Amino acid sequence: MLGNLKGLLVTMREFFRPRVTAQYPKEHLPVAPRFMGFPVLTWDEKVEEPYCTGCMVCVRYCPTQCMSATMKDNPLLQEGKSKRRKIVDEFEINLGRCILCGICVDVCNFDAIVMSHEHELSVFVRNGNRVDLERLLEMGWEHQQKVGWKPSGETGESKEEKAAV
Amino acid sequence: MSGIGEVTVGPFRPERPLDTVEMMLNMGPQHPSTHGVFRMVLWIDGERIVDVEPHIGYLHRGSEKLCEGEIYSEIITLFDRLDYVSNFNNELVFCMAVEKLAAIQVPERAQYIRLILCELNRIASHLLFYGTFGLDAGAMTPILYGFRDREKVQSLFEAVSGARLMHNYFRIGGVKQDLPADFRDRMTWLLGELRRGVDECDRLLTFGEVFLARTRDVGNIDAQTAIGLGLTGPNLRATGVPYDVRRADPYLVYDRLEFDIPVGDRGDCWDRYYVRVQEMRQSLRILEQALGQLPEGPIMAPVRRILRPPKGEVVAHAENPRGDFGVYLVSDGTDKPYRVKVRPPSFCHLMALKHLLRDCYVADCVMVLGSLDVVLGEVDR
Amino acid sequence: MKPRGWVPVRRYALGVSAEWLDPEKGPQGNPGNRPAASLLHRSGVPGLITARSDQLFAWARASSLWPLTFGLACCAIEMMSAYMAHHDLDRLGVVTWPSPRQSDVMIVAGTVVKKMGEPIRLLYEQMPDPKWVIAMGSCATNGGPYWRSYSVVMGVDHIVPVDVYVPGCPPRPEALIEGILKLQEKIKQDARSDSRATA
Amino acid sequence: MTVREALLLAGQLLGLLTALVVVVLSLIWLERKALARFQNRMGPMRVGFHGLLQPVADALKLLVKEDLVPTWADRALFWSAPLMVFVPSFVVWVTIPLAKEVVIRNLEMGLFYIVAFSILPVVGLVLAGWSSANKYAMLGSLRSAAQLVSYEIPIVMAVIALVMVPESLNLVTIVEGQRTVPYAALQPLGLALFLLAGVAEVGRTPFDIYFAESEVVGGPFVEYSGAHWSVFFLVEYINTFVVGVLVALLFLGGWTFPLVPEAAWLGFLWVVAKTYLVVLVMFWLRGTLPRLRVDQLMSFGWQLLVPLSFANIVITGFYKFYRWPGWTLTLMSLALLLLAGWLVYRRQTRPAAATAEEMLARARAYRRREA
Amino acid sequence: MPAPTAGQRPRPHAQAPAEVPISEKAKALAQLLQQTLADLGPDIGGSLGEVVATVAPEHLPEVARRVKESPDLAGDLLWCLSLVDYQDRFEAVYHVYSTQKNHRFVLKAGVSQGEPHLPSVMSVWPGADWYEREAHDLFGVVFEGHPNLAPLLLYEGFEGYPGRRSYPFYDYQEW
Repeated sequence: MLGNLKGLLVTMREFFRPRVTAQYPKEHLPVAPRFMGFPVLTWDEKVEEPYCTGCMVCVRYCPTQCMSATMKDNPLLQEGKSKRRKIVDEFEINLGRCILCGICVDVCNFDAIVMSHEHELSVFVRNGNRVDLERLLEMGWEHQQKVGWKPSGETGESKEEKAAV
Repeated sequence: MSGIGEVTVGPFRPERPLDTVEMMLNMGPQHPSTHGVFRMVLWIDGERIVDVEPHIGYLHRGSEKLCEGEIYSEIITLFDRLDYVSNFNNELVFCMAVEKLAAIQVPERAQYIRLILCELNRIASHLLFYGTFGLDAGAMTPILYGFRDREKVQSLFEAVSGARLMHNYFRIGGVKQDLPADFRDRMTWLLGELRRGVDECDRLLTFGEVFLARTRDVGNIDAQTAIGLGLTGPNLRATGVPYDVRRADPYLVYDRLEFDIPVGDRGDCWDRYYVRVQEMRQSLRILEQALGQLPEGPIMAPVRRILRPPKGEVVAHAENPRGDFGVYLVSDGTDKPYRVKVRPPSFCHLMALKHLLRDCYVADCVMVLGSLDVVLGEVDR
Repeated sequence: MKPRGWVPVRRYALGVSAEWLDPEKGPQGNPGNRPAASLLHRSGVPGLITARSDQLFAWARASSLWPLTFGLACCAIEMMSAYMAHHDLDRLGVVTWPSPRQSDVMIVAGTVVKKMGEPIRLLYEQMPDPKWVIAMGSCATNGGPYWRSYSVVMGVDHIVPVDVYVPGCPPRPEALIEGILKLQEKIKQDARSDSRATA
Repeated sequence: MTVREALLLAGQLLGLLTALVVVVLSLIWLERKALARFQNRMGPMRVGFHGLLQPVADALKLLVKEDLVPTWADRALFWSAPLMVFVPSFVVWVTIPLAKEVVIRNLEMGLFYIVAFSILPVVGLVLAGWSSANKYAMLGSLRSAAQLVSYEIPIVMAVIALVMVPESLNLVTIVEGQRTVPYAALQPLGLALFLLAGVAEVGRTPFDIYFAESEVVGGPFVEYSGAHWSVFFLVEYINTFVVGVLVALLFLGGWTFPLVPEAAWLGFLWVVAKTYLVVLVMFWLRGTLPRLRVDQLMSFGWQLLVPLSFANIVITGFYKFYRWPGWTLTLMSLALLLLAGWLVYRRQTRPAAATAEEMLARARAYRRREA
Repeated sequence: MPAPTAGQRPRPHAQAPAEVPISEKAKALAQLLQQTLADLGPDIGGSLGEVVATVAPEHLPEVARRVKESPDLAGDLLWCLSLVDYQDRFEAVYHVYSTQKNHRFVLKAGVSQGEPHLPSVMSVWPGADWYEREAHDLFGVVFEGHPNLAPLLLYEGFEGYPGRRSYPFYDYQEW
């Protein structure tokens, strides 16, 4: 019975160890800086427009085809405020379909899409997580504020270096 | 649990009052201990199993076919989801295959990073096995301890790759990002925690009399039969055959590291369990050495975003936590593979179920299935 | 020697059993996820009391959601994580039961394959009312990465009515717990709106 | 019996039922909290203060849940099985004293009455399993029949050895006999036998083979839902409490040891505290041990517990017949217990530990050969 | 070309066909295969370090038996059985591993598309059982001599052979 007694001692010792539980709605286990939540679009503060030009490269590379985008001529270009000739017109991501692989971020040439830390988005209807451009930018802005996001051009390091935290 | 059916009791015949019939018992696809959606039909005589008929395909997602329609870099996401408790190892095998095909040299640092993550994943996978095996045996605490330690590994994975489970971190030609700055410290802490966790496995379960009674000499298989059925990994090593891809066909930088290959002799459930526990110890040894040797340098080889490997076919395989996981890749020179065939170790392990369950009890069948440690994601693909 | 063949039988249209797609018989026509009227309700007790009692029962139902032990694929690992020490769904009164007869909620964690469709439907029907379904992960929501596969059901809501969809692939355990909290909210909300209608 | 007496009895029984329900709710909460502590987590937290209302919510929910009857089930038996399980576990409380005065009827043959009734639930379990028309339920009920009948023997024999000391079957007399030294100190072997067999009688881990979740998914009650299922749940916890109370009364000195209380309520508290302690030990076992297989369960019972309980009677007989001092019985009892433990250890753990050593040696040898 | 650092994504170079020099071990293995299977007319080749022996499909059981029983080859573990659909023919690829000799080689057999039949190798390697059933499921290749070719991965009543190149992807449009 020695083996079982040893086992009993193990559980008894754990009885007096502190708990490891995080009480979810009140406490949250720490999320790593690199954590890939749902993809969001970033906002260019200087020009007051999204970074995204609607070039569709992420749409083409997405393994689940959960995105769609259209582009339009940038109205701010005529005003001389922006250098972007094209800008995103509509952008929709079905977050219920997204598999959080981060491929869209990898292929994006404009720092326009990032993986936010948002991951708790339960809904009551099947397509409740189809988010449009406005919501994406809103979520992106929140994320930018939270982590102090800077585009790769400003920090002087390449995208890979920035990603290396 | 869909074992609903009329209990057939034959008409009472005074001349043959003790007439017994074999009963068909349907276990699965939803049964708490079939580890996913696996169904087996047991023919039992009382509590003894007469025959068993495994049914798979309840998770057949057609991954192999889907691979033919995706470009090489996207396929990694599908490989993540094959054997969903050892994701890094799967990614590694696919990347190795493409690298072999396109003759890409992976930088040394990337190789070390891959090795460290794969070994950590092996420990995480074995911890899951430890927990679920304990649960099959009826002990409810091991799974909680196993997951408690697994959670620490997963949070390190998250810090490195950005995801807890489906990492999509290995790239053809290297890895996605460099390791985070505090990786070495976290790793040192984690190794200590894991060592404590593995010791706890030993004390809590391994030598407990009840556990031994349940696992010793249950589901024995001899080496010859095991090889014939294509068993690999810990299940084969438990029968005494020291076949380990890390030694037999070294990949990454395993030839520079020192580690033992634990082998059992009887090939029973306990051997299969204990080989895994020992393997966790060996993985900890490997990790320590690899962490010491981790070089600086680049992490990606020069690779096009849309890769078009030359025509040809290639086999790559590696030692997954479950066994010899391999991929057979045929390329026709375009950006999508022509054919991808996965060699899942669990597929063969389930084939052996019929041999292992002969003359077992119903309760043993749960243990044997648990000790094979199959993941239905890679069985059905 | 000829192999022992089998006779193909066509039972499936579009992958799921044909009768499920029939709006009369199928999941759309099934009022499965409405809580059954309480005993007091049926006994003809005045409206105010039944309204209060319904809210009390809704509290009880929401506070002790027992899911079926049932994992399909990758998401099952994260679902198990949610039960374990770091997240501990037991805090919310959520403990698993192996038999559908004793469970209230089915967490569909993982890819639903056409072959598995029928058993899932059966399990859902074996559960006693009131019952709820949580679709966990993108596969169970709408096919996810297997959207082009020949053998995957594009979302479990083709088979059973779903109450809460948890996105992610796989969702973090926190996301699942959030989904369960949402479901609790929904149960209480339903009772409130129901009692207003009847009281 | 006058009307007044009948009313009093009815009132007492009603009070008992209420008390039992409260006890069961507390036990459910305690079990979930205790298991959570063993596993480094928290247990119920959100329903009421630290989850105190959790069992209430569970019970309420089960009461208003749909009660299903399988199509092929034998309806009459299916509905009556829970009752047949519940009644015996309820009526044993008639004679269990929680303090010297706190007892409904103190029967002279009290212990006999309890032991006799404790075997009856097996009928209900078998009926439940058979009438459900489910193969898992059938397997589970047959297992329960085998298990409960075999483990009744060690229980009865442990009780016999125990009552040889005070020479009475009256529970109050037995407890009063432990004023100086509790029988646990006199008969450690008896305590171990009674506890193990008792755990097996109520079907808790490591002897929970008849509703083993990972094998027969809930055993005889697979098909039950709602209120009827909750009766089985209730009974399981009542029985757990009965075993706890009996151990507290028979072996731990009940309300008499270690202090002699002046007030009856103090004795009552003593008994309840000891009972919860024993129940906690049972939860501890549940949190640690795996479950035995059905044939191992049988052989454990018949090959180890039954001979040991015989030996227990024999040594108690020697002690009584020759009027040896009490410590001799303690010594003999302990020696037998250690002997049994050592036998199990020699048969199981030692060879396994040797194999583990061998495994490591082979791994090293393989490394040398490779090099 | 200078070694790229962690920071910059290096310029991709043109993909050259892989050329792995054939090792001595592989050469010896090829010779061994040639010797063992001489009278069955194998076509011994190599691909990326693997030794490949292409044989006629009707010889497969004989080849398998010899490969397994030959003391030098000792191919006791059927590592994998894959089927490749080359539009004009199916190719069955048997990857064989020897646990005793620690070497691996490949057997291949082509079969026409019309009514594909292959002999089963289950009598030699019992582990071929499910691989053959799976191939029958996905490609419609009938393995003669297999005791039970019931559907393994697909449900009964599935129409078509989804492994074949001609089987279309499911065209699911949610939006």
